[in-house]
Amino acid sequence: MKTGTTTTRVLGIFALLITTWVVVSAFFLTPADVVQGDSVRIMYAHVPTAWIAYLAFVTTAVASGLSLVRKHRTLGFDRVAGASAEVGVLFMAMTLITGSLWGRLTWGTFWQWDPRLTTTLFLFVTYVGYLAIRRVDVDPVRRARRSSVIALLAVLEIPLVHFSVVLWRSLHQEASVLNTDGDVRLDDLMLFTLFSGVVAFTLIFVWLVVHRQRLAAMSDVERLVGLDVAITARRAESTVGGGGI
Amino acid sequence: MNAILAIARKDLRIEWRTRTLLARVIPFALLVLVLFAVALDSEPLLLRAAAGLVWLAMLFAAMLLVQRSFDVETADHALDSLMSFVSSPSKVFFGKALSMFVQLFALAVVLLGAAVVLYGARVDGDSVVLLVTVLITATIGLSVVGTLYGVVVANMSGRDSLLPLLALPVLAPLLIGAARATEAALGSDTIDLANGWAWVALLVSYAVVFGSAGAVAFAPLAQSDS
Amino acid sequence: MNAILAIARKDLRIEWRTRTLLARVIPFALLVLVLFAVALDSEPLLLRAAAGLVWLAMLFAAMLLVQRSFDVETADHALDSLMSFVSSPSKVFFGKALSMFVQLFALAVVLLGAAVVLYGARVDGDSVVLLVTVLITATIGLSVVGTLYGVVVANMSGRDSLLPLLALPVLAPLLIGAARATEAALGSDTIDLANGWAWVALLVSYAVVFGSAGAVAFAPLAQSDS
Amino acid sequence: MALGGFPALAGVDLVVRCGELVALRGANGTGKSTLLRLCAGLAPLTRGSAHVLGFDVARQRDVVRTMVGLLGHDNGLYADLTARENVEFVAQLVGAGTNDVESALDRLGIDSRVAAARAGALSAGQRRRTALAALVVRRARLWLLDEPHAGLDGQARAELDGILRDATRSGATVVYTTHELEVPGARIPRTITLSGGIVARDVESADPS
Amino acid sequence: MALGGFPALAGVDLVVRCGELVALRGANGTGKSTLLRLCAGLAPLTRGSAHVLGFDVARQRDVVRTMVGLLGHDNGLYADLTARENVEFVAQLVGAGTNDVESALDRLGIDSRVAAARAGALSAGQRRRTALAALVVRRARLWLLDEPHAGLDGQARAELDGILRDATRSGATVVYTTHELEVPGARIPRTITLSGGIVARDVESADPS
Ligand code: HEM
Ligand SMILES: Nc1ncnc2c1ncn2[C@@H]1O[C@H](COP(=O)(O)OP(=O)(O)OP(=O)(O)O)[C@@H](O)[C@H]1O
Ligand SMILES: Nc1ncnc2c1ncn2[C@@H]1O[C@H](COP(=O)(O)OP(=O)(O)OP(=O)(O)O)[C@@H](O)[C@H]1O
Ligand SMILES: [Mg+2]
Ligand SMILES: [Mg+2]
Repeated sequence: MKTGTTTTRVLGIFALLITTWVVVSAFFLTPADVVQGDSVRIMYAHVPTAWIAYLAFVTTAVASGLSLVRKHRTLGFDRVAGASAEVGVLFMAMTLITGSLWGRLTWGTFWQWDPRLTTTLFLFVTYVGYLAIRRVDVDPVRRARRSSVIALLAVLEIPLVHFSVVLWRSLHQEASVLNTDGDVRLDDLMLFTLFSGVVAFTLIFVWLVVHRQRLAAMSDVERLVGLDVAITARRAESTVGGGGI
Repeated sequence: MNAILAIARKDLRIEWRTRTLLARVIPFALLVLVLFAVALDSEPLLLRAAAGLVWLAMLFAAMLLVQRSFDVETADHALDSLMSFVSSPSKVFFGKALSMFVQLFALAVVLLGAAVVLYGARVDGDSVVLLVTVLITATIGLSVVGTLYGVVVANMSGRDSLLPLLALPVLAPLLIGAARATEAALGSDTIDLANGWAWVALLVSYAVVFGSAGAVAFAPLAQSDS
Repeated sequence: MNAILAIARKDLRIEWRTRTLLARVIPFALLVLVLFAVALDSEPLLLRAAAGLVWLAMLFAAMLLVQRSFDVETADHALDSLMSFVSSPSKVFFGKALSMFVQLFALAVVLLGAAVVLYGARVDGDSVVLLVTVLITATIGLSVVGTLYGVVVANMSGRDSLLPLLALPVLAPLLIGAARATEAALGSDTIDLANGWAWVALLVSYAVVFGSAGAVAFAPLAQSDS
Repeated sequence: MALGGFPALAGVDLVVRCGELVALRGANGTGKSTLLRLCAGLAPLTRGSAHVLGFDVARQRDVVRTMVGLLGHDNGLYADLTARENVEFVAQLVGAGTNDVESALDRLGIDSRVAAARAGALSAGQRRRTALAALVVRRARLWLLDEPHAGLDGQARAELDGILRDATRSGATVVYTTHELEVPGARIPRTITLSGGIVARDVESADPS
Repeated sequence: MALGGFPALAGVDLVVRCGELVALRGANGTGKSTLLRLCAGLAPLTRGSAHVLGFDVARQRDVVRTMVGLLGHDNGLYADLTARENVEFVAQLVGAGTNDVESALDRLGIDSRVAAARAGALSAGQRRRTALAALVVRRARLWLLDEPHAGLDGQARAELDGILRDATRSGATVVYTTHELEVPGARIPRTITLSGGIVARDVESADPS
């Protein structure tokens, strides 16, 4: 069995092409920043991964909600939720890594205790916890229900991350230490490259989720086929008419 | 309503009989405050961080209380039957959250007192209202989130390690809000009273969101695995 | 010797199967580091306190691991039979302490790495030897004390709350020693390398004292109550 | 229905009428406990459907739950409450009175010393009796008991049989599992034997007492 | 001996000879479990003295412990290990071989599917069987079993009786408690009945098989 279809292959090729364009443009075509120099090029990876992680977590939440409501498709939606969260955690990790590398180049340290960074870390750990609870081996329906609730609560943290800077400033008298929004001034090509990056990462995200989800579906199907075999075997165990006790 | 009270009363009776809060959790929380002092090893630092550390100690202690509250239910699989006695699962949620609130509030008062003694925090007359409001709203938020995640992990093996992992990130905003508001009430120079009330508003909405989420989500969660 | 290894292997096999350390305790410990930062809310402070905070997070995480280690034994009263299989109870003690050490050491390495990234701590080439020695000795001390107190509370109800209460005060010297020695290794200006080695000597004697105490005291402690 | 990929039940076709008293038998691991938990809405259904008292177990779980009284392998007692307090707590929640509590304790032979002891400090049989007393107070419409006889002494067993019979007389349906050997004197109206996850034998006794 | 101030046993005067097979009976709460735990060195002795295989239980607890195999109301299994791994772990510690493990599993009717399942995912009877297999591997000199029949099906019960008889043949002493009714076919060499914390009856069967 394979998890690929023509559609996903086309998707994959598109993702590759656009990624190639982004890499070329990011490294060779776009100008270096006046203040930050070449390090600004990290932005083309950093910002899209953050946004795709958001997208992944929102997808997880939506799929979880559907999994709770649509009782007869619970497991299908739950698989999507799980796959999307896995990919989201991956992208969030990339955000953290690219961010701290960027920080190392611009601030001289890997990390600043700025509200956005801190809340990002919380978001990351929340979904690591979500994955941890999915790992606990229980009946799939029950797991779906439980993890759906957690996913729906966890997604509330995204606005917190996004607005943390504003929220913090309005409530907190100390100005935040460093403005992460950066003093980067984006020209048209930079903007175009940035959004190409977003498109490329979105395609990669979709591609990963589709495959991951199909893999899970296949093992579920295998389980169900196995179940039929097992049910037959189980019936054969019975000693009809004979003493079970 | 009756069921909610009966459940809360049952929890508090068990608490009273085993003295978990009094003999263990309160000393533990005080110990954590002392350990913070040991780890930081500097007095002006401590005074500056007092409010945050008090609430951090509250969070850790709350984890213990939540664990205890659900250990009692799952040790002999009582939760399964408990759910079958009430007309709506949300009653179990509110009953357990209520007893949790009572215990956590007592704990919060003690810890704040300890911060005054240990870290030299100061409470002024005019900010007492703010302080009490913060204590109540933050403790409500802590109780509902604790109860909610307590039931999430209730029937899982190794729940001791899962609970803090799941609950603490969600409680982080509460930690920040409660710490800043308490700082304001304690008369810090970095944050004033008005700002403190703004944080209280945040705490209130936090409690409302998770309170309603808990009431709704409790039923699908409270099912045992094996 | 064989029995010690068999017991340690059993514990590590259960750990591997449930991924408690990897999927739960390590993320939890990282979370604690972040929460400290949130509560303190000041970067220079954090850098100054980094070593202390790392070890404090280790202590909290160790409580979870110890609890887990004995939950496994007491869930179905396996400890009673386990004690009857070995020729001397101290073998059970060393077996469980060994598996605890392996897990805690992995955790310590991860946490120190996190401190470097998050708190901006710096590790120099020439102090690496000190750092590794501190990690090993302090982790040994933590393992033996954790195992010893783990068995003390193993058969008590509500042990979640009792373990930290009993173990943390005993671990306070370890916290101080490990924190200061780590500070020295991280190149703080308040404490130099030679001083760091003096603290290591303290850690070694701590581990030896509690190691022998554990070997002797394990037998009378590992008796169930009911 | 399947647990962890293994089919615990492989197609049980079974109708129990209201007011019936049914004994469920079968070798270890044939799925008796799983069947009971399924009917109580506690175990998930992988295939097929189950109706209890006219309600669908999978869809109307909350309704089913309130009508079913399940005594599993565990007793569901709070170790730090006394035996009496445990039963009283159930009574409060289901709206039973103090008399009911006393008569249930009495019926199960739980004397005042035992009733006043922490449930955690009781012997295995005394705990089982307390759980049964709580079940009596509960007055469920469907009683599901998983090996209720295990751990009970001869006297308590006789009492239990009386209680189950009384329950069916007052209109409740009772299904229990057991490994007890057929006792000459006792008469059980209907015995169902499970084997390999299906019903292997279903015998209706000729003279239900 | 007293538990929580209440005397669970009030003067049991009892001598069990080596190689004997003894059934301990009595109503719920008469102190059977307490007596077994006492002999295994797990319950404290308030008054009097107890000697097991010539050793003082209170003073030479460690010696006693290594010679006694106790199966209590709980099974002492690790839920996250498989049934086979549980038995293997015991075998490693007591120095038994792989053959012993296989033959013990076989004897208790634990087939390969059950042996490879997590102990936490087994049925009550399958767990009990696993615990018994571990006990067989253990080869203790004194076997103490607290209601070993509870939860076992008919076949396993018969097997258990054979195992206990074999143990006594190879020189071990076996004491077990039970609430089972006297089964016509089975012969138990000696039955001791406890009541109110003392020995009420001590019947030696005429023809020990
Ligand atoms: C570990 C360190 C970092 C983390 C965890 C991090 C995290 C994030 C996240 C989560 C976002 C998405 C924000 C949103 O749209 O809601 C973001 C956006 C962004 N980050 Fe970072 N970041 C880090 C370091 C940096 C550094 C060092 C810079 C530049 C000096 C930077 C510049 C930006 C920019 C320009 C954006 C897009 C504009 C915006 O939405 O504000 N980040 N970062
Ligand atoms: N931990 C304890 N603390 C106080 N009293 C206890 C404790 N455990 C048991 N008891 C009491 O001691 C007496 C004897 O208990 P034991 O468990 O030995 O009875 P048993 O003969 O095994 O009964 P069963 O047939 O019900 O298993 C009981 O009355 C019980 O209430
Ligand atoms: N949580 C679980 N996960 C996977 N399989 C399970 C689980 N619980 C039970 N099983 C399997 O399902 C089958 C039926 O178990 P069940 O407990 O219903 O048996 P039972 O008839 O009650 O047996 P007993 O007489 O031993 O109590 C067993 O083979 C068991 O191994
Ligand atoms: Mg069963
Ligand atoms: Mg007993």
